[in-house]
Amino acid sequence: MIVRELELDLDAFEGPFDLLLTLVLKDELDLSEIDVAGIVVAFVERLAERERLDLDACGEFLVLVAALLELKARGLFPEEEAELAELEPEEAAEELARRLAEYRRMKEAAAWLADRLASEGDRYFRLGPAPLAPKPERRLADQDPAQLAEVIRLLAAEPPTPSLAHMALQFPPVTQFVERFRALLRRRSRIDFDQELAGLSRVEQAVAFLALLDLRRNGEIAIEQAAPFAPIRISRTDVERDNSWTVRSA
Amino acid sequence: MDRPLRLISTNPVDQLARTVEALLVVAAAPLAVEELAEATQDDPERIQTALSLLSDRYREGRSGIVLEKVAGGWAFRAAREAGEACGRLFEKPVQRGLSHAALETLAIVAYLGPCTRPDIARIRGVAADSAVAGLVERGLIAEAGRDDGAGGAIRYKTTPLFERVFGLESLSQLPRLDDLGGDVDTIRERLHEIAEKRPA
Amino acid sequence: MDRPLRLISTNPVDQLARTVEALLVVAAAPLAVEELAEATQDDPERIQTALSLLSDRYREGRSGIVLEKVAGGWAFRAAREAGEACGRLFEKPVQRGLSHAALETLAIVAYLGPCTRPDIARIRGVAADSAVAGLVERGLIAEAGRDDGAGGAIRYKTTPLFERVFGLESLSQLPRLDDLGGDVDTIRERLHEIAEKRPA
Repeated sequence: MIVRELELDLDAFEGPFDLLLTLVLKDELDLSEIDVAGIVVAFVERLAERERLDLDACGEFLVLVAALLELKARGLFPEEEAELAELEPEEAAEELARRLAEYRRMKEAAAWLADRLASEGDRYFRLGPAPLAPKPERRLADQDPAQLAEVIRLLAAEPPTPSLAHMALQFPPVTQFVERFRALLRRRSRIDFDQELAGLSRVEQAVAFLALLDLRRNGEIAIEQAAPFAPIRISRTDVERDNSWTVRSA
Repeated sequence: MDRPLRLISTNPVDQLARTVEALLVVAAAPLAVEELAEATQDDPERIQTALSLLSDRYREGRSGIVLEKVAGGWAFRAAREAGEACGRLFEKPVQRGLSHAALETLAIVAYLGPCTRPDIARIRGVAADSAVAGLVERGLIAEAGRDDGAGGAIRYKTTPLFERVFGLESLSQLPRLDDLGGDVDTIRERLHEIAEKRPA
Repeated sequence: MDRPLRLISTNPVDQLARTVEALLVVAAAPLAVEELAEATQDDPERIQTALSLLSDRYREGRSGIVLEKVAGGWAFRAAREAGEACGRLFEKPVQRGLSHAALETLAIVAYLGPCTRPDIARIRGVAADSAVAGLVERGLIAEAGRDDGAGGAIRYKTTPLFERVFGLESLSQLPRLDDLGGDVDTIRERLHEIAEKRPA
C-alpha cells in the first residue's frame, strides 16, 4: 500500500494524499481547514481492507501525519505562543482562562442558536418579492449628452506610449556616445571598444553600441572584429584616405 | 379523472382556508390549485371552496390584501387603493450617474448605431457583457435583430428612454464629432484602428 | 422630536390599516414603522395604532397569515399550524441545519458585532474561512466594511435574514452573555492551581 496515493475525500480537499501535502507546502491550501482526523480515518479504512498489517505503510503514514499536525498546530497559534511565553505563569493562566471563558460563552450562545433554529423550524416566510408586487422603478437622473461625446473621444484617442519609467533603466541618449566616439577618434585613429567602455553599465554599453552602428551607417567609422567575442576595434574611415590629418591632430 | 387518492379530510373548510392563506403569503409565485392540494394534502374541490371563501374576504374595498386569479394560479396582491403608497415603497431613489463602462458602451451604441457585444468589446478592449446587460435592464438599450440573419450575434440599439434621459429629441441631436471625422463610418474605422494599437 | 412634518390625515385608521396590509403583503423584507409612515405619508403614531389593529386580526390561531415584529420591522409570515403544509411546498431559508463551526461563527458575529475572520479564528482556535463563506452564502452574515480603512481585513455582521430565521425582533433579544458559560469559574480555578504548581 502506497501512503502517498491514499485517496482522500474531505470537506476542504478531494484527491490523493501527496497532492494534499504538495498544496499545503506551497501554501495553496490552508491546513487549518483540513480535518486531519478524516485523513486518519481514510488511512485506517484502507488498512482494514488488507489481510496483513502493512507496517511500512503505517510507519510512513505516522511520520507524515505527525508532520501535518505539527504544521497545523503552529499555524493555529502564530503569535500567541510567543505572547503567552512572555507572561508569568499566573498571568498566562489568567489569559488562557479568559480566552477559554470567551470561547465557552460563544459555544453556549451557539447552542442557544441551534435550539432556537429548531424551535422556529415551523416559521415560514416569503424570501424575496411577492408574486404580484409592483416592479421597483429604477430612476436615472437626467444625463448630459456631452459626456457621450467625451467618452467616444477618449476611445478614439491614441493610446499613450507605454512608460518605461517603472523599469528604472536610465537610457543615456545615443547622441552622447556619438559625440564621445567622435571626440576619441579625433585624438586617436583607432580605439578598442571594450577598453573605452569598461566600467559602464550594460545599458550604457548597449547604447554605446547603437552609437557605433549609427556612426558606421554614416560612413564615419569602420568596425572590425577578428572573431566572435574578440575585441571590437574601431577606426576612422578617413585614416587611410587622409593620414596627414592623423599626424596633424595627434 | 386520474388523480392520486387522498384521504377525505375531516377538517372544516375554514381551517383549510387558513392553511391556503398561509401558503399564499409565503409563495414567491402564483400557486395552482393542484399545488395547493398537494401541499395541504386535501381535495382540489375543497381547495376551490376555500379559495372562494378567501376571495370574498380578500377583495377590493374590503381588505388591503386582494386575492387574485392570474395565469398559473392564485396570488395575493396589494389593493388598488394602496397603489400610491406601494409606488412610494418601490420607487428607488434617483440614481445619479452611469458607470464609465456603461457610458462607453452607451456612447458606442448611440454613435455607431446598432452593434453587437463583440463589436463593443473590440472597441473598448474589454468584455462588454455586464455593461450591456445592465443597460438593457435599465431600458437604455434594447435588442435590434441579429447580425446578418438568424445565426449572428444580437445587435443593440438605444431606446426612447435613452433619448429622454439624455434630453435628446432624436439621435441626430447627439453632439457632433467633426474632430473625429464626423460620419459614422470614419469614426467606426478610427475606433477599430485605435483599439488594435492598444496593448492587450 | 425631529421628524418631517406630515399633513394631519383625515383618513380613518381602518383605511390606513388596509394600506399597511397592502404594503406588508408586497414587501420583500420586514418594514419599519418609519418606512410605513413614509410610504403612507401618515403619522408614525397612527401607523402604530394600525399595526396593533392588524396584529390582533393576523394572529396565531385566528388567521393563516400572522403579523410579527421581526428584524427591526413588521412582516407577514405563515401561521405555525401551516408549517407542515409549507414544508411540502417551500424550502426553508436554512434547510439543512448549520454545522457546529457555522453556529459558533454565527454566535461570535452576532454577539461581537462586526468582526473579521482573524477575530473569529482567535476565539474559536481554528480558522473560520469556510464557516464564514458558508454563512455568507446562506445570507445569514454579510460584509460590513473593513478593519481600519481600506487595507484591513473584511468585517462581517449578521443580516436581517438572520434575525428573521431565528425569529428575533432585534439582536438585543439574544440571551445575555453574562448568563452563559456557567462552568467558566471552575475552569479558571483549575488553571490557577496548575500555574501555582508549575515552577516559574
